[in-house]
Amino acid sequence: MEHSAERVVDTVKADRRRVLIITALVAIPLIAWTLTQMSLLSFGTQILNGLSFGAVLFFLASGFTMIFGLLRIANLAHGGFYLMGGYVGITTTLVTGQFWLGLIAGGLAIMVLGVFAERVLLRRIRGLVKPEVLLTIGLTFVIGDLSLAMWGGDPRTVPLPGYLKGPIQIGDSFFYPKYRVFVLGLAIVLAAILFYIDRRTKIGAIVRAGVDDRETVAALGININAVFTIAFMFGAFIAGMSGVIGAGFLALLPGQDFEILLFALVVVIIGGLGSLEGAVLGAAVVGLIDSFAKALVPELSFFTLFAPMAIILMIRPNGLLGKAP
Amino acid sequence: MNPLRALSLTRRVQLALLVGALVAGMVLPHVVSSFILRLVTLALVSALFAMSVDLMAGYAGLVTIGQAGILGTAMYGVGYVASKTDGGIALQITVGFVAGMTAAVIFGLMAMRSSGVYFILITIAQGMIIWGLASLLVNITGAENGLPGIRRPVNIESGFRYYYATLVVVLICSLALFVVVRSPFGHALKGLRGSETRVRMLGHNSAFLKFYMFLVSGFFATVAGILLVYLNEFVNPTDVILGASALPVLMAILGGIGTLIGPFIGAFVIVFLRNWVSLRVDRWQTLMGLTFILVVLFAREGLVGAVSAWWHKRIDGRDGGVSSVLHEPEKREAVLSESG
Amino acid sequence: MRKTIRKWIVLAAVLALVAAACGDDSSETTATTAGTTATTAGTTETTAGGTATTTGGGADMFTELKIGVILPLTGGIAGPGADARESWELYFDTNGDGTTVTTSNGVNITYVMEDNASDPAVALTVATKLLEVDDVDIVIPGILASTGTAVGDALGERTDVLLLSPFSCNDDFTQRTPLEGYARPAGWSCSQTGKAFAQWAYEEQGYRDIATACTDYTFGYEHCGGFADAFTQLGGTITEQIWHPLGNSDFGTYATQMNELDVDGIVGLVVGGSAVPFVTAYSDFGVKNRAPLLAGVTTLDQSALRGMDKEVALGAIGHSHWSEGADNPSTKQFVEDFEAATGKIASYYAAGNYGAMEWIVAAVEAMSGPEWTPDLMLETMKDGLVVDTPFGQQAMDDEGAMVFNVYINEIQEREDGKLWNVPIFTYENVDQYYGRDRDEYLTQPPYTKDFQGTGVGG
Amino acid sequence: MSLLVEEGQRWAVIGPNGAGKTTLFRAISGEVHPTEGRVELFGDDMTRAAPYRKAQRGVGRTYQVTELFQELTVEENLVIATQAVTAERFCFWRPVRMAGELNEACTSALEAVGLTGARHAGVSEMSHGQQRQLEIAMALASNPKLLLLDEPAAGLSAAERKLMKGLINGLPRDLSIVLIEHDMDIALDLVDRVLVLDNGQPIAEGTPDDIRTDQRVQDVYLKFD
Repeated sequence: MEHSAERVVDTVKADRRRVLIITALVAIPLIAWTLTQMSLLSFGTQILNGLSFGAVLFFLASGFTMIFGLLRIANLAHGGFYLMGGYVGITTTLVTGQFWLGLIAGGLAIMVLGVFAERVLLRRIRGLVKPEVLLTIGLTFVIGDLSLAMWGGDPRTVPLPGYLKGPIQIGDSFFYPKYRVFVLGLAIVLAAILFYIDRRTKIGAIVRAGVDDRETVAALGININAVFTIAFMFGAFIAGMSGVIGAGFLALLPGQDFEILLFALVVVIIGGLGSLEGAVLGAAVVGLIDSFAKALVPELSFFTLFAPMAIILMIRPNGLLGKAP
Repeated sequence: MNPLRALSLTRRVQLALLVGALVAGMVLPHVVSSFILRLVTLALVSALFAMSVDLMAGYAGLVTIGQAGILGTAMYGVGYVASKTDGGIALQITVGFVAGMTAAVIFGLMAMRSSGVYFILITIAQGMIIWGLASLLVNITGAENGLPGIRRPVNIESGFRYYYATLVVVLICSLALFVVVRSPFGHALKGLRGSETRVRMLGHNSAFLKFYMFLVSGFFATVAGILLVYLNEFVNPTDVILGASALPVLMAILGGIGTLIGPFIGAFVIVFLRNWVSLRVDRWQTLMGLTFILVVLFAREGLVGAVSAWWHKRIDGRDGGVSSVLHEPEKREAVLSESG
Repeated sequence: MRKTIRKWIVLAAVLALVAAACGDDSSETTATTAGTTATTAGTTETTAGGTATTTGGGADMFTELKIGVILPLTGGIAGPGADARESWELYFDTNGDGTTVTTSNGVNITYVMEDNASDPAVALTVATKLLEVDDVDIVIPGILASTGTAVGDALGERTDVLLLSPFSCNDDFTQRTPLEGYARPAGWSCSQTGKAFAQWAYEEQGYRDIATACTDYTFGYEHCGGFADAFTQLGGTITEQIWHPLGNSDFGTYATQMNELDVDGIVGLVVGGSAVPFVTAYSDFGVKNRAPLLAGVTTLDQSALRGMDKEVALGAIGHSHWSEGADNPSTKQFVEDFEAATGKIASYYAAGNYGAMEWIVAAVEAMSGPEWTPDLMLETMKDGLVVDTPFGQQAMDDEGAMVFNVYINEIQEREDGKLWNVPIFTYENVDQYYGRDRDEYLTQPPYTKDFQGTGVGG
Repeated sequence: MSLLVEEGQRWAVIGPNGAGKTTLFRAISGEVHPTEGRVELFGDDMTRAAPYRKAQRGVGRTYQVTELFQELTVEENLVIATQAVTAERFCFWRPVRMAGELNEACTSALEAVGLTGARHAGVSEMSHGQQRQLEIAMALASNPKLLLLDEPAAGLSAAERKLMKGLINGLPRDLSIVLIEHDMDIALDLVDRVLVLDNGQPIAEGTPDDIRTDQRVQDVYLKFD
């Protein structure tokens, strides 16, 4: 009974934080705008830039946060998943000429890899955080090195279909890359699907219950191991797919696995680990901060990702939407 | 502990191993090439660095992936004086030391309220901020070009002498760490690993304890930084990237986290994989990754844990409590408490 | 114990020196012995380093030379590293038996190649290995400026080793604070090509207002600085300088900023993995429709073009001392050979290593004498040697920097559909002070973010 | 509700499950901060003080569910508890074995609960009963003025319960004790005063004899048992 009272307090606090973040989402661009004499057009373009970069980050972070939330595994191989998924996608697209096939193939390949990693490797050390760290980093090394052996070290991009290439032109002077708009749209679709699964389906309910209290779910007679595997599969699928999507505007190259992992970490920290809406908000906030900071204080761009993360963690040691330990 | 127990078979073997290692360390420069000697020197420095990380990650259960920030700041302190001013060795070391400890203080203040996975994340951010500063402050750090012109003190200039200097410093520091983990403070750290709430309920100010931990651990990281910068005679932002902070953690886990000998062994394995095996094997990264995976699967408590388990099972079943001379008794892997 | 060993070594060295001195005025047979002994003396002098010099069979020419090559075969710039590796293999396969190349005057050149994982600290360890274990005479210190600086600094006091770097282009290595025993055969100075490019932009294109968008580190400062300084000296204006961080991969923000500029062209420089997203953003954000991209060396290099979308890159203008489409016999030959061996069009990284090796061989063939020394080799290289490299004909100035052709390239589609750089204009014999008086030039500070030439800014 | 514990007094707080006994303890020891009301300790208002401050002022506490450092030894557990309230906790320059004061404190705490022989045993290898004893030793190790015991006999066998009862009875008389106990027989034998809670509200307070005969208490207990 007292337990549920604490929960109510938690929910109220979480709501307050949500309001705060949304305020921040609006405030960052507005402050940026008033600070500079940015034209309305370029202001709008920078918002689009921030959001479309955020869309890629959301793809990355949603898989990561799902795996963390349910399995409590900080899957440090996520960057490796991204990298290899991207490479598989590129090759598939080159061979078949179909971007969509590449997208799916990248996701499927990593899904298979993910099932292997979860069932064969990670299951043996469930709950042991330090072995998990060593194992997932080891996996990243192997994935990264094999990718280098197979695809070489040159930066690679995914060949886009004609309708996603080049800019959209509005009027005489406004250009915006079609692909960025497409990625933004795709992220919205993915978010909608994830929210639907999470809020409206039985599996979503099980997953949510599992995030809160694994023992209870197991006690209800649900095969929690199967749920874990499915969640890991799904997370890995999104990670692989995000590699293909990311390859469309960031280019894939060796060493990017760890860079990408950092991005995923920053987003989930700002949003709170294990929370879907956290991933949405975190991705948008990070994307916008990145975009405007580069424009306003370019020399500080080394800090624009990590300084906010450090400050947030200093003030709120459990992340913005995170619950107390 | 009674003297009889100290003379047990396990103890005697441990003592023999320790003496053997010391003798090997003393005669090594006379038998191996100067290249191998450099690698051993690097491994010794890495071992000290990994032990400083293990004090947090292994003993206190607070995994830091930003310790290269402290190490690197000390390196830059030395490098700045050596490269940009005409300060002598004494001034270089002093500035390096003060710089490293300042970083430790700031890191401590930032992270002392965090725990579990959030502790990992804030330390990552700290390391990356130091990396950002190293890349940004061109006039102080030389950014990508780094700081050239750092030279070892004249009397320990050769690789041969520098090895002995490193050996002595690392031995003294290991001894100091041996005391630290047995001290009341060391016990408090172990308490933190068990349950931070419980430690608080017993009357420890856990935030301050963590801050204090950063100072003690940062001290050893700073010493390692000063040793490293004179070994390489160079410092550049790559010394403070995420990978540089992750390596000591991997070394500790690989060797056996929560022990002092573990990071030592892990450091040697990883340094030789990265610098020696890589000369022979093109796909050395795959090999390193596989090593990590196999160790996790077949020696969950690291190499030291596996050897010690085997020893207790086969040779010395009765003498269960004691593991290694430089090794704390507990054998169970602590499960990091996290929050969701 | 160690002290005793040392004593013996010193004693042996003294004896050897005496023997060598005695041998000078003896008959030919004695001279051979003396030569051998002298070599031993040399070895003892530098116990750690050693020397390649061995006189075999009594000839008056050294016979062995060993090169240590440090390359980023793993890590962030493994792509260029692979090209570089393949060009070494190509050289030794084409001109030798795969491991040894014998020069026309009978010197056997071998090489040892090691991976530095794109990390200066590893490069330093590897350099120790090359010097101590392999006993190399020449070190090629990797591709990144940071590894070059680290290894260069470590070798600074070694008089028995030559440091040759086709890639570390920091101006001051051959200008204000030159490195001892260092040269950059088939290399360049970071600000060198931009000076000729500025002339082309001003004189041939009639551009007057230019903006720059270079990477925010030394290479970017010097590269853009070379252009900006020369362009403003000619009378042009640098209206805006955008600096983007090293390793940046989302160029949306910068493209949006570039879109607001009213200029004749934008000089852009990015390295490594940033090239593809930079050029893509330049095109996709429509910046291309307002001002042409005037790119530097690494931005439109093959290593980046291979991963780039055709429409994005076609028509972009680059400038470099390397042009895979140049109409030189030596360039054509190299590009053909490299493609036959690897299936790839040669990049600047491939050409640089191959060219460095051609320089070494040319220098050795021009050398004589019983002993190889770094100084002798450097002097030979600087002494009017002209070498046919994949870059075309090159010479070295007194400071160890290169004099070469600068090509203004356009990205075109080859018959087989691959993109490549084709020269549309050539400046010949461009030296590192191009168009400037050396002494006057050196009174300027090196290019930094704050100093981009006297005519830029305030 | 108010609870005034005088120096050296022994209290029992009893009541059915969910009556709020443990919450009361949590408020006293500082794990939760009450939304209203005050916690005054040793003459000072410490309502919102952090738990470690209260512990340093002299509040010792045991838990309903054993909370020990399972992977450490008995001695290590005690050292962590003992040093917490001394300056020793910042000492990193000498091993515990050389810190005499700390050693003695551990020894006397072990003696007080009768665990001297198990000093170097690993906690996880000890029986449940021994672990409960160790908990009390840990609470005693920091030399508290007020000891909060949350169901010290929970999960013990009848014989062990008797032992525990004796142990608590033998604690120094100047130590104030508040005890939560489900088992009325144990609770009422040990204490001077009793507080009965139900549903977060006090329903009775008095000497053990008063409580034994109190009808409301009987009702409450009958309702649940």
